[in-house]
Amino acid sequence: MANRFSLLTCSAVLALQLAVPNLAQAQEEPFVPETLTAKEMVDPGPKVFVNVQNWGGGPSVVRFYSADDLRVVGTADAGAQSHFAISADGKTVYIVSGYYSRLSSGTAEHVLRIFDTDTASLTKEVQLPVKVSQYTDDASLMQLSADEKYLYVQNATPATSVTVVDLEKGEVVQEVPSPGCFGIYPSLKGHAYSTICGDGTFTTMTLSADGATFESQKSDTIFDPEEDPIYLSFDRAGADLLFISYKGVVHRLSDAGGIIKAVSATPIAESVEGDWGTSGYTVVSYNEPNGILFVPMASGRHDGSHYHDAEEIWAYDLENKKLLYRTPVEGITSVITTDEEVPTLFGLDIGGGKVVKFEVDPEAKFAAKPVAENATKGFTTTLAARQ
Amino acid sequence: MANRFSLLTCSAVLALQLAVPNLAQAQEEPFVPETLTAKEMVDPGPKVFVNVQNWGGGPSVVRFYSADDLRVVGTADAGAQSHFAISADGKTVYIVSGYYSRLSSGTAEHVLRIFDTDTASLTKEVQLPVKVSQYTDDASLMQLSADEKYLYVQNATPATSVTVVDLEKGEVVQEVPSPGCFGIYPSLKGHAYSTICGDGTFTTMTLSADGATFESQKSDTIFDPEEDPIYLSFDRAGADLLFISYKGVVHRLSDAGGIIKAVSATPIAESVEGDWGTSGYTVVSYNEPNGILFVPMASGRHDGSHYHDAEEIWAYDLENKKLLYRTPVEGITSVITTDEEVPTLFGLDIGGGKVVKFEVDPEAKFAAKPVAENATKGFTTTLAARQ
Amino acid sequence: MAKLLENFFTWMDGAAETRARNIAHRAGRRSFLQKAGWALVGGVVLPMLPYDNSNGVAYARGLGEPDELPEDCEYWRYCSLHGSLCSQCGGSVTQCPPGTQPSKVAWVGTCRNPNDDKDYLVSYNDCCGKGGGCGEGCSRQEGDRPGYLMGLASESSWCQANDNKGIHCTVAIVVGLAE
Amino acid sequence: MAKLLENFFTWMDGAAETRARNIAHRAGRRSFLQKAGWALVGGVVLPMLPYDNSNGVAYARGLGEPDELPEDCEYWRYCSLHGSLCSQCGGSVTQCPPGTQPSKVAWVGTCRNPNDDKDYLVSYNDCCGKGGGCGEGCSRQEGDRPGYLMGLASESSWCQANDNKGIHCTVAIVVGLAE
Repeated sequence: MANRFSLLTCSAVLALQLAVPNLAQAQEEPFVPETLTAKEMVDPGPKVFVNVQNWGGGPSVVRFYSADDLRVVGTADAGAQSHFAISADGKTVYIVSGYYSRLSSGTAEHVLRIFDTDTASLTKEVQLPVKVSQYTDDASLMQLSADEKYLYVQNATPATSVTVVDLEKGEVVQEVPSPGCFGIYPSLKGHAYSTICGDGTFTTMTLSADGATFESQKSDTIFDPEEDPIYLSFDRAGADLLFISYKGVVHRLSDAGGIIKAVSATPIAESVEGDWGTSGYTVVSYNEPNGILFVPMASGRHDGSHYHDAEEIWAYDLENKKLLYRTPVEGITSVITTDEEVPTLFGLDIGGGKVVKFEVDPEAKFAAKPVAENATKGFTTTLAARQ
Repeated sequence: MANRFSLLTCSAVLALQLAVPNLAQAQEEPFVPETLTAKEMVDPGPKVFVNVQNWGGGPSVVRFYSADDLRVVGTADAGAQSHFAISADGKTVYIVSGYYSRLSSGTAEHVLRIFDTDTASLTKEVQLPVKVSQYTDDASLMQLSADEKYLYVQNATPATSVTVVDLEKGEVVQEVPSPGCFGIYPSLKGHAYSTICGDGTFTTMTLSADGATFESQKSDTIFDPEEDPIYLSFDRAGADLLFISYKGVVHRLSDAGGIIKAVSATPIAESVEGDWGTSGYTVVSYNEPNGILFVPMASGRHDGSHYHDAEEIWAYDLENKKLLYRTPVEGITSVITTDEEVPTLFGLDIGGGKVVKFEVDPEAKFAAKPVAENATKGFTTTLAARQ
Repeated sequence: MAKLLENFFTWMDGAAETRARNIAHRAGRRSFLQKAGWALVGGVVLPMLPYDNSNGVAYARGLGEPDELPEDCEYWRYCSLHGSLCSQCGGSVTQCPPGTQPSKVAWVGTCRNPNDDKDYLVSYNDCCGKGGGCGEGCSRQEGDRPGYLMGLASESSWCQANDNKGIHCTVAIVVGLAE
Repeated sequence: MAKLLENFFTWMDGAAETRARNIAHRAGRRSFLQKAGWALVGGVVLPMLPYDNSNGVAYARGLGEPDELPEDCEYWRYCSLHGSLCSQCGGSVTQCPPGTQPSKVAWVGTCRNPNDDKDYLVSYNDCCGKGGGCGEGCSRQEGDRPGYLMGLASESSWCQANDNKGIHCTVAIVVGLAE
């Protein structure tokens, strides 16, 4: 018997397990052994996606949190220094990252991984040119075209260019050079994107119908990269683009004409005492129904402080140029808002390693109140919310 | 000119740099620009090697610390879940780890990487069967033969076996099955090793001259794996092997005859109040010149507490069966001693993420005093010191 | 049953098998750790049951447990756990998170259920193939033994027998009464 | 010199080069960030100087610095640093640790030397090809700009142009006077 058992295969062991209930003592409710399974579907409902970038050669992950209580409902995993984008319907996660055969050395692959968020499962991989920007993630480093036909990926070797992936074909269709420019800001219609250039201008690239060639248009000077540079971070306000500078000047731009044009520049901190400046990574988020911009801000601004922890989240009425409320926070470095009538904010705390949910009260000048949090277990600068 | 410069190659830029000093203003001592280099040689001197195991798919590293002040002097890097061994002369680090093409999934490689410690450089890689034990590191999971001709690597799939690598040939020469047994304890002479078996015995495997076959000898029962199991951790006391149990019983064994024989069993905590038990991972370290065993211990021992933080390091005189001194510590989970007349201890603190150096005073009953520490930045259970 | 168990520890694969069995013949093993006998069963049957759609609310019956199990590390069935709870990672106490694979093998603990004061065998399986830690650590390790009793060894990765080696989190499956 | 610098930002490689230059032609750039002009020099010359044996004691002359530089993040030459100091990793302030490779490219800061009250250009190079963090983090980032001014972008990996992409630590090389 002993020898026979040592040869048992899985199916034989299964047979053995079926006998277990017979050995259990009689109870009021008879004991039924449990079985181990993998859950098939991710819990449904609105989600917050957080890109946890690993810069040490280990896996980066995009964690799916329930937008309700911030419990983790799923994960998509990737290689080093990830960038991500989420489809508008929240059903697909695109992650670009590096795989190196010896983690810190060896053969390099830069790979686009596409995950289905309903099952948290990998559906496809696309090999990219090994040029993807190894840069602290910003939403602008990887963007979908408005119709989600193309994925634009920021390269830097350190020469900068953009890899265009045709998602229908599942292949790279071109590499658009963008020397001296960085960041990808797709048009709301068609297949164009703008990029910020080091001389304070923007260049807009418009792709041909097949995506294989492009035309470019350079804007006038929009900002002063020496005196008050803008962050890569952006959001849409209606059809316009919003950026913000280190010193808290909101640049509203139009890309509707295939070239970037300045609409307005609004200093939000100018009249507030204490040398307040923008502070964090994802620093521009605009709630459409109310026209409110939410910005992480810190006092005592100085050269080098632009990525420091915020001390407050400001709710700024952009149309009426009015600072409505300053919510004190600790450790917050990225903030996004939903586009609901009653906005919800989600913030990242790099140092504390957590994601935080804030309820916002439109009746109370858009004051924010933390209502849930969870660990992120890593380095995070970008997040996205989907219904 | 502008266009020409945009085509500059490295050598052209070098020429430009040579012109820099001419542009510098005259000073008392003229400014000479610095140059960047890589240091060729690791700082000489005694070292402590710490295996920082990465269990998340990222790189594991063996960090070289100066035994003097615990500053980092070099690093050898590897894949996931590393095991390591250091040559007796401290010149060579052997690291075995896993590389997975998608970090947490994909094609698996188990690789031996050999580093020269004088230059902290990789000298060779040997591919191993993808069976290496993915187990919290213990020194016994990877051992060199006494003459350093062979490297023995513990496998578990979970079927257990040992891969024998011929280091002269740089290739695997055999896989020795060791069902129900775990841990590798090499003989002081020839090419044999013993292993602990789940029934409380040891099996000693003696390799043939070419290393390609083996004979095995099973011992009598040495310990009771249900009542008081021994740790994998071990050290030599003269020609004998020392092990310790969860409850603090030191098992002194002889392997000189090609089979394990019990020499003595010494309970070190029996007469001490407070339910003291062994506590940590590397828990047996013996100072030869003085015959003193150093053991991390904790009070309130209970089922499941055997890997908890130690509260004290005990200095125990094994020959005279006398507990000499109990040094209070915090967070220490592994301890090794040098074999000097005046011993030095090095300890690991998993929770605090640090390595700690202790001076020991033989005149003060081998009391230990922390004198230096440094960060380990990771999960550590094993370390080694070399002159 | 104890004899069956002992031989289970000789679990082996491939080329090593024949020689291994010869060694086992020579071994004079004695009866021990009887309670863990059923333990090893839990791990090996898993591949037969790849998915369910219960969303993790259907726990074992007859254990007197609530429908939703506490995420408290001190809860009785976690007595030998060493890892992080899959219920904090998009799975449940008995379900791996979506997109991960249950480990083919497992370690086992014997835990006292305070609801009926009986000892149960709990199989601790890792969920494999996805990177990134999640959940809070929970290390109780009661009954843990080093790798020479591999079926009780919580210090091992239990994704070792899966193709995908990454450990994502750990589940706790009540697989039998410890008699 | 400023014009040279501006075009340096068009740094490019391979297939993109020709088209890129066409775009550059259309661009009406203006003079800016003149002080950073020398900056980019530091990064690119490194491959020519693979090793030295000075053990890191031979720092730049004429800076009024001590033989052994402080490991204090507040020290003047770390004004734009974002990383961990190689002097805590087996290297020195100007030397990559043994077995790592200096990055071929770098970002640059302009730091005020309190010893002579002059501004110097400091090249921050990553040391590449080895895993495992070491040293304490030091993030001052003065003069840091986003990737549209890549030569000043401390948020980039500067191992990007090396074959081995792993970042081990960062050095700070004084490469010129900022005039």
